[in-house]
Amino acid sequence: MSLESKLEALLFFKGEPMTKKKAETALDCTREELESALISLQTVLANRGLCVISNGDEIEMRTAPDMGEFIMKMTKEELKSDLGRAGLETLTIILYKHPIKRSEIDYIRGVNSSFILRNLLIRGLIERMTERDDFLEQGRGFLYKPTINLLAHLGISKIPDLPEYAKVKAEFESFAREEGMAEIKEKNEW
Amino acid sequence: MSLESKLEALLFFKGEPMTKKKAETALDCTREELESALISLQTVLANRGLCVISNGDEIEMRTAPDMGEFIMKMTKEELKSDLGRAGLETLTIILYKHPIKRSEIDYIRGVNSSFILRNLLIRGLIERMTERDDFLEQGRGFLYKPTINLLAHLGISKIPDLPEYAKVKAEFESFAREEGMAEIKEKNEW
Amino acid sequence: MSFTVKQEHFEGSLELLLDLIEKRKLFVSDVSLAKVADDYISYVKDLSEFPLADSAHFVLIASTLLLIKSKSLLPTLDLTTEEQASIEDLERRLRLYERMRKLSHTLRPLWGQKMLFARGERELLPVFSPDDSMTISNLLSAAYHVLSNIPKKEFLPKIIMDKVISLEEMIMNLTKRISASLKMSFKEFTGGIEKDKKVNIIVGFLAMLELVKQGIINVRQEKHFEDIHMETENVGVPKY
Repeated sequence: MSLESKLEALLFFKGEPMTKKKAETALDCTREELESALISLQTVLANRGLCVISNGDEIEMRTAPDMGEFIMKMTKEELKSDLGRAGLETLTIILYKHPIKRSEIDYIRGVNSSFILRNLLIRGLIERMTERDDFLEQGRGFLYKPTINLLAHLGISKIPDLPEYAKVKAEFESFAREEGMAEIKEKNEW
Repeated sequence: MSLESKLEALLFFKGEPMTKKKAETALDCTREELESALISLQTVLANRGLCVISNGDEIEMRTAPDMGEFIMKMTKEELKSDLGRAGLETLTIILYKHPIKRSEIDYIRGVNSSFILRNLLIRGLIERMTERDDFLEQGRGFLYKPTINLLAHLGISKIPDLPEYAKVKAEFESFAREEGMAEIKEKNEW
Repeated sequence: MSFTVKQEHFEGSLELLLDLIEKRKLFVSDVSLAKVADDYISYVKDLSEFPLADSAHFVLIASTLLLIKSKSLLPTLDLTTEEQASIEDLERRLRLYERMRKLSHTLRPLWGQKMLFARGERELLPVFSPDDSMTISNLLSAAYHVLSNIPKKEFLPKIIMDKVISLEEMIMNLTKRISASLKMSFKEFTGGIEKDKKVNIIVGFLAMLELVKQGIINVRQEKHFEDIHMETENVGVPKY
């Protein structure tokens, strides 16, 4: 009974996203062992009807991307979840840069995002990173990140599969650097 | 996209036993093709974490037989695990205001509650209403309420004995109403 | 040529700015920002009917556009380091927003096309298993916690208000500086295009500053009304 088979059974049985931490406990293994079992499982599942989807710290078993169309047709299930312009923009920002604070999203969009974030949270497309009170009391606000369900809607099984992911990530880093430089410059010259 | 992969996705998506007849319709194939896909799938799954069982007319995907012990152990531990603040809050909302729809709970909490509700159901703390089938047929989702066991555990013989019952209930209700309005507004604007 | 934007509702301040630039088929730069400043400001002037929470973001960007426009009209106008930084910051933000918006257009067609479906729900076999936290007093405090997290109507955070007020001061200050600079460097205008024309542009611009100032005063009055919804979570204020 290999670890990857146990992981497969675990994810199937669970039927919803599970944190890697919980998977480690259930499988009684280390993070390294889990990650390597995850890779083996993904390899085994390639070209099959199922896949493992991950948003970084959670994993879930889902139907494979190629199956989406056939299942949708079968269930005649309509994806009512229509997304507005503002909602999609906010999701895009969170997908490419997370964890992210609301103030950062406001800064990029130039508008208060509270209501959109609330709506996306309720729809289960994004989630808050922490519910730790001490964190909130420091006035640092919540951190937001994409849910597995959001990736599933896009037909993507892991964050790095997003279009131009590595490039955009690098751009954000250089943006933060430039911004930081500007701040330092300001402080020194004042 | 082989038939056996489609069958795998189908059984996973279904979650429960399904008749071969329904599988044929869904996969748009003959009985012979289905039987042969079934055999291929069972071969692929040999020594893995999942299996497909067939009792003549019905087929179902399950965890492999030798996973039973490990799954049972995990289930037991899950039932002992802490419900956390999200669990306690959701339970409170259901205690003070029920019957209640998931969408109302989501709005009051400002986050999606599907996973936490499932957990509360498995732990026998809440249940889905079955009396009012007419409501379900409107496609408006399930209604949730606390179980008798829960009330007994809390030492409460009737709901109005909850502390500050009238006040808390009224506040939940007024918010759920407001949010109903907001939902309509959003649909128009997004 | 100016573009009418009044009829459309723009949710975001950067969304409006980027639309104005794209309609003119320009790239993000100080030059293009100076060109769209008038259109943007005329939109913001009508914002007093919008909730303050939203219009504040528009007003803050308008202030930076005023600086860019002033500098483009009067290259001799000295900008402080802070003003220069706010211009650079706006350009950077706008490029980032532009990038995100384009990516969102890339993601749009993927939405719901190849959905990865979750496992179907199986029959539940409930086992009654409460945990230790389930006591009457914990439930009541959880109820209070839920109620305290429900979004409430509240005032715009003071920091944004202060920024809007300081914008008003900034406009007055800018008006003075431009007028002074106009007298001091009149020679500037004799070179190049007809000086009358350029002076007219600047006089018109000064008049516009006055109008904007009035608009800001209207916006400020809105704080007397209580209908401003904000999230109760500690509001992070973007820096400008």
